[in-house]
Amino acid sequence: MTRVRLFGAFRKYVGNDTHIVIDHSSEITVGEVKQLIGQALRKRNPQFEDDQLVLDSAIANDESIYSSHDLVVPGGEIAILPPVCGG
Amino acid sequence: MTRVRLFGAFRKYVGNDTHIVIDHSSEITVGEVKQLIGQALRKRNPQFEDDQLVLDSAIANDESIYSSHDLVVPGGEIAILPPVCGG
Amino acid sequence: MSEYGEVFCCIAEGPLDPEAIFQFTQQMQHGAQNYFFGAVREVNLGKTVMAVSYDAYAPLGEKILREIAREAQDHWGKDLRIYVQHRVGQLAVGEVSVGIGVSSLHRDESYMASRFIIEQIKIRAPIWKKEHYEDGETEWLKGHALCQHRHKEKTQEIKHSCAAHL
Amino acid sequence: MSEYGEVFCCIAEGPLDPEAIFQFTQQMQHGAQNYFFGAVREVNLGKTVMAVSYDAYAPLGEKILREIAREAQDHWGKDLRIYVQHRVGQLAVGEVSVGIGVSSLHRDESYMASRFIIEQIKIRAPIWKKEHYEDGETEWLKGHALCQHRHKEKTQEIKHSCAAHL
Repeated sequence: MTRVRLFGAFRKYVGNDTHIVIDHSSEITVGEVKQLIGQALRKRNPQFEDDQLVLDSAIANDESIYSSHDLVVPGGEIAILPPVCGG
Repeated sequence: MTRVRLFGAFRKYVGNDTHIVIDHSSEITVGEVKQLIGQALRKRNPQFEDDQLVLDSAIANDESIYSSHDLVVPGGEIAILPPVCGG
Repeated sequence: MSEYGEVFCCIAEGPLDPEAIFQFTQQMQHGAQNYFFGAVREVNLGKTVMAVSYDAYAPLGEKILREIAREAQDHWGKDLRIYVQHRVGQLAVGEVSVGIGVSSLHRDESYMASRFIIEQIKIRAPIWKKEHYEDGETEWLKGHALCQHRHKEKTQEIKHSCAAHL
Repeated sequence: MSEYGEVFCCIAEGPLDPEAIFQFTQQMQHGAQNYFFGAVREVNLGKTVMAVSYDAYAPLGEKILREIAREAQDHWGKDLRIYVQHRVGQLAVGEVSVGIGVSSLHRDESYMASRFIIEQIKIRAPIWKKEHYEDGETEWLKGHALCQHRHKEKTQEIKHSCAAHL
């Protein structure tokens, strides 16, 4: 299990929540993480259809952005970061 | 006669003065003005030898810089502007 | 100079204080200071904007701002002194959302580094904005996908492979 | 926008007030503000500087600053709001001698116009500086000869013929 913090456009699918949870018991790839996030978002809110947004997003923790080759171990917290537009 | 206001490096030749006077009774060219300024500076301070500075300088009034084709009429005030280095 | 100049990076709710930014940035030995402030615009993409809500991943964001500042120092002078602040929360039109201060020995570096930092913020900082329009609608703006290539100690490479707008 | 944005240009003794510059420059409709401050450097051309005395032909100088600001507006946007101030008199190391503020719709114009203005000041404004060194010596610095070609209504031409550093 991993808690996933949501930002930007993902927020609109989860009301006042800031996180969703994805279920996994072993290390998984960033690609697999994204698949699970897409499923969890759809389960949380059937209106969620923006799989492209998930694909375009990065996975990160407080310290860095995961590269596509990194593995995510269960039990922690990560964040999904949609394309950015600060400034 | 025309009063000539001095700036920058020209100031060091004239003590606390801010102007010198050049003597002419008819319209003269900017080139002639510069010649007269060089003579007047040398007269005012025999240590003045920097004719190149005079050649490199522009002649102006409060409103604009004289082009090399402009004429200077006697009776007014002009300024001689050495190469600039503001900022 | 062999030591890095001081860097301050912050992502927070409170308003920017230009005076504080000037105070931090200016440095006796330096001949140039450049400041950039970005503010919420009234019209964006043809729509009248009433306010903008900024969302940010602050811990990672501040770390990335520090990385960007360090890259600017490595490129334009270690001694650069750099201040970067980005707001989060809802801002009205005209309010300043981002402030950058750079002081350097000569003017060129202050302009170049400041510009580099704002361009990098726009493509690398985990910050998002939602516009509030006069008709009551809101919209999260589209943005730049974050680079997911491994780039530890490989600044130059990343700049090319991820098309950072240098 | 069809009207020119407000321009303030001033050559005077008093110190620059960043707050006043900021107040003048910022504009509700604009998304970007760039400020540049140039200060007296401690070391120039390898010599330790104690102070710098600025001499200026103020009436003509302010007119030329306004011309430069207008050229920036014609090039980067009529609506640019521009503040330019240059000090005269003796300044200590670290003191700000020149301040430029530009506000514009988008960031690119604010950086570009600000940079244009400082570069043009250095080659066109009738301002001179004398450095005071630690050994008591002083020296009027060499500079850029002013352009003496006729250039009324011929901004583009002049920029080429006089090699203004665009």
